[in-house]
Amino acid sequence: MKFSEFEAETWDEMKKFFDTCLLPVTGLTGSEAPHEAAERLELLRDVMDWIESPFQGRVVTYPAVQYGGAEAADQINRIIQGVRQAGFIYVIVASAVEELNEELLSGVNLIVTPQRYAKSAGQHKSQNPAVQEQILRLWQEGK
Amino acid sequence: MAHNDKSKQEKVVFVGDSRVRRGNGFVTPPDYTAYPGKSEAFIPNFLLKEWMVGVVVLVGFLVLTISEPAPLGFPADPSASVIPMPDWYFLFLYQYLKYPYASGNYVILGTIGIPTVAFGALLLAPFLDTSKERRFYKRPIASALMFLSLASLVYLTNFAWTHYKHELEKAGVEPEHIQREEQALENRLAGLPPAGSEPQAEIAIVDKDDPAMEFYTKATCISCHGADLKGSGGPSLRGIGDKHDKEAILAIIKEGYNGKMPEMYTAAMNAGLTDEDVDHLAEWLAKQKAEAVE
Amino acid sequence: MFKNVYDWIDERLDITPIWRDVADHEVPEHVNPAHHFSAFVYCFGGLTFFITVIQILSGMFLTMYYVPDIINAYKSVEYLQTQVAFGQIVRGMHHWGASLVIVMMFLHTLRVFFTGSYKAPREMNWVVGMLIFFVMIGLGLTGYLLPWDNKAYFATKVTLEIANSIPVLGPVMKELLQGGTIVGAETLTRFFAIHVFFLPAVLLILLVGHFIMIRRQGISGPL
Amino acid sequence: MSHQHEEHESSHKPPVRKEMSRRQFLTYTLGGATAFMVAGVTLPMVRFAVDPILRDKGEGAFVKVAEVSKITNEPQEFHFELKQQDGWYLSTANLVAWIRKDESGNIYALSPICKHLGCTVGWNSNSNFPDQYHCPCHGAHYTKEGKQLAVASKPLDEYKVMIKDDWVYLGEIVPNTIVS
Repeated sequence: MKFSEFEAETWDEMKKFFDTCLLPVTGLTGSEAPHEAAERLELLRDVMDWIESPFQGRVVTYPAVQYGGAEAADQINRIIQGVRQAGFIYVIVASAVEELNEELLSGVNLIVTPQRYAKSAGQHKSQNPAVQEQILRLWQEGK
Repeated sequence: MAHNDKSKQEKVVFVGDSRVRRGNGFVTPPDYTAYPGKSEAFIPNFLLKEWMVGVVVLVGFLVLTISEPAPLGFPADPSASVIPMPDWYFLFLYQYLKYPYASGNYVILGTIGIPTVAFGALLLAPFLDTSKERRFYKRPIASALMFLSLASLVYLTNFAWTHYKHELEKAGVEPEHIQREEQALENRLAGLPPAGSEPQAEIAIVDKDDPAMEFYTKATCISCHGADLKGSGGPSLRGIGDKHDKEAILAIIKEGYNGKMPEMYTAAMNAGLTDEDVDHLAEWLAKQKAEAVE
Repeated sequence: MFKNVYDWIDERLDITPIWRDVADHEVPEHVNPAHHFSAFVYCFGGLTFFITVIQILSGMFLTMYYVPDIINAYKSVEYLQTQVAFGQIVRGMHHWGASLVIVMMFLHTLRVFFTGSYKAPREMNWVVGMLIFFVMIGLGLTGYLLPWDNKAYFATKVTLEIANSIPVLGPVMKELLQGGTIVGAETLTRFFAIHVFFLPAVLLILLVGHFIMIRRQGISGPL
Repeated sequence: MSHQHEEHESSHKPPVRKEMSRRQFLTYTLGGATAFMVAGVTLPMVRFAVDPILRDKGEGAFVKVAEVSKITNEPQEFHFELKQQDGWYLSTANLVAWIRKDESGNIYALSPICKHLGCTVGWNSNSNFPDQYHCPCHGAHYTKEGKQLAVASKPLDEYKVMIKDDWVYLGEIVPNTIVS
């Protein structure tokens, strides 16, 4: 579910079900032409679709970090700490920046990027078995 | 319903309203008795004649609605360049306002002055032309004024319409509703569903992650045909395989297309693509067919 | 069968005088085309009314499919004209009816003018007639915008510009008709309301007045 | 009563062809003209108004998904695109259905949207719940017919099924009717 779909009152009881936060990182530098920026966002939207549509009842998508690639890693880490304080147990980063990997992003549970999981994309747009499997394993270990 | 005996039924008496003067039955307008002539009962005799005229007019009217469909242009778009034309019965006013003494610094005269006088006189005609005489040829002023305004109406409307037609030719533009009808005809001949039913189903890109996609971006085709080949500025390339085959696409890349698209071969070359890449790109584009994706 | 039903009602409500008074009047010779064909000009009033009835009916049926907002107006008109059976006929009736009713009304006005039938005692009927003329022109003007295609949009823009050029009242009238500062969403819904509710209401009242006067005073005598 | 009596009596006399009076003729023609004018105007409008009920429904609401021969007792996942044409609005929904043939042979299709919070359930996706639908998010699971066993409060929704010349057509999503 998107962050905008929750009201204050409903969030308290829904909190215990939604323990995973999806943080998109677009990694724009600002030097892109308008259509290139659009293309990057579209790329990221497909990646987020792999996570959002099958796990709609447990994942909350937070507003994306639009600008800043690898050099913004520590800023993204601070955001991830913030998200954990908000009560989320797992944080998944969907990033269109290949350089952002596990060393740079310390606090994140799973990083999903187009290149890493492009090969296993299911023949239907919103399906990526490898990503789903990763997330399931993440939830099973965490339990 | 039981046939109850009529006589026992209580007679219904229509209670008049005391304040309303009891009329003397039918209103016999004085005029008829004053002119005995050969008058005729309205129902059914005259009404039948009147409705014969009604039937003829209705048939003509229905034939008109069947033969000439109501025009419909393209959706309103404030940035469209369209020669504005009001409905035909406003043309005379529209044309009149173009004259020097009805616009510019005489605009008060044009918008309030003369129209108010003209329409005001028409509205108050019975109070201006108060003589008893009714035959128009015996009322020179009123009739002359009316003939004058009729003549000017016809002249102004005709002038506005011919001017509009002239402007259309000069601008080389066809009125939109005719364009839309031609397009609808073409669609019907090409067997596409009529506009307004389902908008063209989206044709998906055939094998999206083919390396040709990079050539497509590098050779800057993306800047006009859009990231998802749906076209931004340039036309959509979805289903282009149905329209042109590989050689035709190669030719288009090399020489451009009907004056709108410049040749892109040199752009591809200095973007670092080899001739083989461009060939592969053309082949990939030729595969973009509507029903190929299953 | 109808006779008995009619008698049954007539016994209870005495409706005979009502329609007798309306319909059972002698038709004098000078308006009867059967006697001299030049009297056909007296038909224009009746035809105008006949087409007005067609306009009201076709207009009512069109509102079953038409949507007066700027996103859907055009699509609804295109949908009803291409997808719905007889849609093109009904919209055609309304479109051509609009032009035809103005032609017929104009001919009717000319007939009354040139036969001097507006002379006393029928001055009021002429004034009511002219008011009907202006209401019809208003209906044409507001109705023209409703399909919200380019021709309609720009024609209305021009007309409102003309209204705007009236010195004092102009800008106020334009703003009022536009329902805002531009020709846009508010204009369309406002024109729709004027075209479908306000002007027809005024028209019907004027028509009733027009018919009552014609019944009361009868047709003007021969020239 | 007197009315029948007269009729009975007049039938003896040879029937005299009654001439139609001028007035009758005028009234009949007037009736005819009125009928034509009323019909000419209102018939197209009435047809225009009743079009929704006469429009050929076709199976716009249904979409061909799979051959009947391919359906087994074991539920299988099928992806399909349902196009809904609503007036001038066209909405295309990419949907998923688990279709299965039960013991008595009739075919039904379940929607994989978990009734708890909307995650996508999978068939046999969890070892400790064999032959059941299992939801990855909060562990809700359902029987083959979609009956909810834990966490969820309602059974899985169902698709309307139509079998036509051995193809399975799926329509709109409706609450579960198999389990109740």
